[in-house]
Amino acid sequence: MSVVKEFTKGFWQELPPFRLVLGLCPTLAVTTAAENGVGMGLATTFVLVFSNVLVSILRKLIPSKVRIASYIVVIASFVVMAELLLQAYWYPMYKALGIFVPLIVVNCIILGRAEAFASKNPIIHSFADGLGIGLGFTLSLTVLGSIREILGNGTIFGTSVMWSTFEPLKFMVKAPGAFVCLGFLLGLMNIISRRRPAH
Amino acid sequence: MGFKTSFRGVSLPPQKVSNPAIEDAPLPKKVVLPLGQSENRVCKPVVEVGEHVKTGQLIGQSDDFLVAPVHSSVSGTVTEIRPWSDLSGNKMPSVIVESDGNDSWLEEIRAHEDFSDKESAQLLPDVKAAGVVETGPPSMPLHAKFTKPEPSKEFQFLVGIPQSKPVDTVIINGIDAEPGMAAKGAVLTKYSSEIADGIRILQKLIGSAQMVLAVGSNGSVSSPLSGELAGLGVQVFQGKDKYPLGLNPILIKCVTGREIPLPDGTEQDIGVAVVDAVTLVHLVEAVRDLKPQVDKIVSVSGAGITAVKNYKVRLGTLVQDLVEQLAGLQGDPVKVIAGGAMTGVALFSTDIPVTKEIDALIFQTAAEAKSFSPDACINCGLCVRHCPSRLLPNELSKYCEFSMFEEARDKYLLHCIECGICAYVCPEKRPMLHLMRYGKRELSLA
Amino acid sequence: MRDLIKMVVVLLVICTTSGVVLSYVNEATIAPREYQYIKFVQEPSIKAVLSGYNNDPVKDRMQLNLGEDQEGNPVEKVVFPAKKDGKTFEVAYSAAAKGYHGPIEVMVGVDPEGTLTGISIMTHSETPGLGARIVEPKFTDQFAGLDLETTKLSADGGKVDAVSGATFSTLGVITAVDAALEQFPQIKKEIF
Amino acid sequence: MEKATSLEKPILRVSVAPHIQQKITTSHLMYNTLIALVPALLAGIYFFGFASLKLALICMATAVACEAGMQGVMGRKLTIKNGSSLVLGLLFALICSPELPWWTAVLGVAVAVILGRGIYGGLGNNPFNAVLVGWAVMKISFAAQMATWIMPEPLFGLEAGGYIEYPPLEVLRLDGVDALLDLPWRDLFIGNVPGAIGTVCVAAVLIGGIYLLARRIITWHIPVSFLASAWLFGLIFWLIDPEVYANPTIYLLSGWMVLGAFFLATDKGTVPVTAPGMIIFGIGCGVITMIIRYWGGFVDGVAFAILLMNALTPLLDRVRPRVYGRVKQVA
Repeated sequence: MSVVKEFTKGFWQELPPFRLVLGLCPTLAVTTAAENGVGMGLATTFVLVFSNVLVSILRKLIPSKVRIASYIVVIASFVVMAELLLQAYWYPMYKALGIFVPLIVVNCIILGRAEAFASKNPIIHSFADGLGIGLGFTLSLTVLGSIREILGNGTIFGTSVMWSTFEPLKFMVKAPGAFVCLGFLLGLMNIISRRRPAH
Repeated sequence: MGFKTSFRGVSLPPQKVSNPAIEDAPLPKKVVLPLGQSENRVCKPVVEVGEHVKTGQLIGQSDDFLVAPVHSSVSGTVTEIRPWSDLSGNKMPSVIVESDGNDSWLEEIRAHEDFSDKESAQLLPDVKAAGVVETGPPSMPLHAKFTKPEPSKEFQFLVGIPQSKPVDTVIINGIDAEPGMAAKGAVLTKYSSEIADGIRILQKLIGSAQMVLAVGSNGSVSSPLSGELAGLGVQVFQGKDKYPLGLNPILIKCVTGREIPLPDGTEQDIGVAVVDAVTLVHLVEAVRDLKPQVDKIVSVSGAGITAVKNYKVRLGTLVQDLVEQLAGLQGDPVKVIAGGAMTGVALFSTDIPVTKEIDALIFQTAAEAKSFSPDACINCGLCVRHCPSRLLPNELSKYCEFSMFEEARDKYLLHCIECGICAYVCPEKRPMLHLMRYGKRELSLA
Repeated sequence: MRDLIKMVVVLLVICTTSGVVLSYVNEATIAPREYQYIKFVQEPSIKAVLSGYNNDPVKDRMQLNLGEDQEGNPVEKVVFPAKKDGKTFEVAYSAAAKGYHGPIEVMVGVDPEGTLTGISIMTHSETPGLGARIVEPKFTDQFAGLDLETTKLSADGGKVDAVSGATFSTLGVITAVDAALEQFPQIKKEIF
Repeated sequence: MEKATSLEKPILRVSVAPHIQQKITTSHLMYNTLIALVPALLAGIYFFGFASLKLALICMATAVACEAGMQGVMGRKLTIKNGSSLVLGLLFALICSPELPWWTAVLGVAVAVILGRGIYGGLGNNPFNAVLVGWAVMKISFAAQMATWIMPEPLFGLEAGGYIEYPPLEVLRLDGVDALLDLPWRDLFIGNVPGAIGTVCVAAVLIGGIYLLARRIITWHIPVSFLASAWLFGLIFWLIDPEVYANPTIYLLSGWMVLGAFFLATDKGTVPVTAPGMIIFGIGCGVITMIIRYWGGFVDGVAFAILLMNALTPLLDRVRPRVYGRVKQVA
């Protein structure tokens, strides 16, 4: 497995919310706007990359019986760090993401990568894996957020893109809209991947 | 005894055969006599190829309690003994007899032999020897119904049901359950003395049991018979015109208020014996006339045939031969059904012999023949509303369709009495009865 | 036994390291976090209650020591002066009081005479649709021009009409505003 | 046809039992429902003019087009002839304001057909009432357009009922019980009040409902338990405090109650099929409707009550009568 492959798999084969169907809680909750999607994705990527690297460094030291506890401590530390940094330097995003930043701790993608990948692979691979998966997650959230923002608010990244008489479909920025949008994207992904069989 | 009359069901289109007669069908040139009733209940042939047999001569026999002996239904020469397809396509060892046209009996029928001084123990062998078979379902030799079953079945888990309860109620089923069946109503009017004799025989066979004669709303009991019935202490249950009253489980429920403990139980377990009125006539012939069962009263109907009548057909007559002898086809029959319109089996070939289990033949034209669609269920709930077993056929048929047989069993698939109402009412015309029969079969094979 | 010791030691080390790092990050971000909080939470309120200034009240904020409370702890207050050409003519600061469900934080703007120039509700957790209507301008606008004497419910002889059906929430706001105005004489000494 | 005397080389059709079938088909059910909705539509036209008819036609056309498109995309058999999409479109129109902009109606029906039904596999396989899914999405998205009401202006005969300017339930919500004291119940019953096209005229809806019952397209369980439970629930609170809670009959005669009970809560496929299940379903709908009307955020609770109970349908289908021949088993 090359490092490049570890990096790129996060963009299609193991695209977290759509292919692995992981991390749905933030995916559904914060993607009311494209910007929120980017913020949440980047915060998750930050935590994912650093926890992956650290877990990979420590993988030979941590006894297997306490590995989950150790991973959680590592992840939680980075999450708190991410939260403090967001609060200090990107306050509007901190307000917009709200409770979902602390909840990155329980995001199954991060613990899942730590357990399934970083604890078994060298540092550089883990780094590539974390970055790839994290950016894939960011991308997914941004796409989902963009669709919902365009349809539900007529804007993207706060810029108006629809015609002037456009009536925003408020449904899309509400919770049920998130499920519907996610469902359609999942279906689309499945159709594409069926037409393009895995190599 | 108080009768219940409320059950779920449907009103089916009325019988086409009004006041039907019973005619003897012409003697066939060739008969094919299957040696058994199902794949694993087969007699051994006691005749050889080339042997000359007489009408009523024993040609097949078995030690199995649940297998009825087979008699030749014509006099002639045994030409072949080979497997022959039965109506569901299974190959059944069969004896083929070429008729000599004389119909000479093995010995003269001792008509109206006095049976009144015979004991039950003497009558039962007569019934067994004559090979009288109850049409069913389930089809079984009549004598098995009156003999205490060995408690081999696993009833231990059933609470409140004594093992092999003595029969305390006998129901004579004179209700023509489905469109296409008219034989029972016909025998009630044409063979009233046989019915009365049959009841006497049953009383001897079973002893002190309550007798109930169930008649449909279209069937009526002639006045001499009703007087006789009163004298014999037989109650008459006049059912309303609603399917599936003629099916045994529902009939028992209406007459006695008891339910057959499904899935493993039978009517014996609740002390009830149901005897088909047509079978009763054959029973009388077996006991009173000492005549083996060599013929069967079959209703022939449908828009595809002119002679809509009941026929006394020699067993083993091929449907093809019967049709040629009756020469009454009309229109363009595309479907031949053995049994009633609701539960019968569509024949894949007309080279099928008439057996003791067939009680009706329907010839449907293209206009009448319905087809099923593979469309999805729309969950309208019509089948649920009409299911006499109070099942959810919509759910069950979907389970069976997608091979989820265990789930179907948990939802009481085995309690289905296979009346076919679900498929009859289905607005999407799904083959519900078939799916459920399929599920049951898969479960029985598992 | 060795496994157990190893487990304990590893966990202990990880947790300790994590704690140390986090406390460092926390220390390091206190100042920017506070600035961001003021900028995004308090500034809109400050802008709502002050007007006609040409300085940056957030930048010019002052921390005042207002003596001690009953238990002897020092009372500190951050105030935001509104200056025109270097001269302070109004001041904004916050105060809190108990509402129906939790604390209500109010930003008040006061001129040198002790008269309110406006109030703005910063944080609250009142019942949506009922108590939460205290944030509506229809309610907050009536405070402008009032002083300590008149900041009472109209039922009690003041000039404030309660939000209908939410007297407790209204009283919470009034209590907070009163608390702020009571501190005004001391603040006045310090800045005007 | 030539009379055949034998079945030489017969080509027999073989099929499974039963060999006769009832004449009722899905089309039969759907077109009867459509007929039953006609009085309500006529009443809508009578009170709100031909805009109602226009809206209904737009909705029905959209429904059929979307259904056909959806079935084409999903590679399914085209079943638009069975009338189910016509019923969907007409029902959607009947629960909307006659002033609804055409694009909102088109969008709503498209959402109903595609999101509410198509993606689940079509008629009967959708867990939620498709009409209400479409309506709810529109209600959340375009609250203003969905709640624009006009005064009834009967085409002939009756005087326009000018007692209230909003639908009765909104008047109750905004102005309290007293505002409806003068409103003649006759106006409520025949529909001389503002409201959605097909729901104002209770009399017309009742005619349709009784037609459905008479043709045995639906059973009595859901409508009766729905209306009775709502009325009884309302009665309790009316007796407790008639100053706050209006006479339960007013609640029964206003809003979607009757249309919901006969047409929406009996939607095939989304409601229980066992008799006890249907009764529980109806009671749930009635009580939740009244709870939403009294204390909820929405003025009329019928739609959300039905959607909520739809979610319970798989559970309610487990409430069933004892199966024939079932005996207690000792493990």
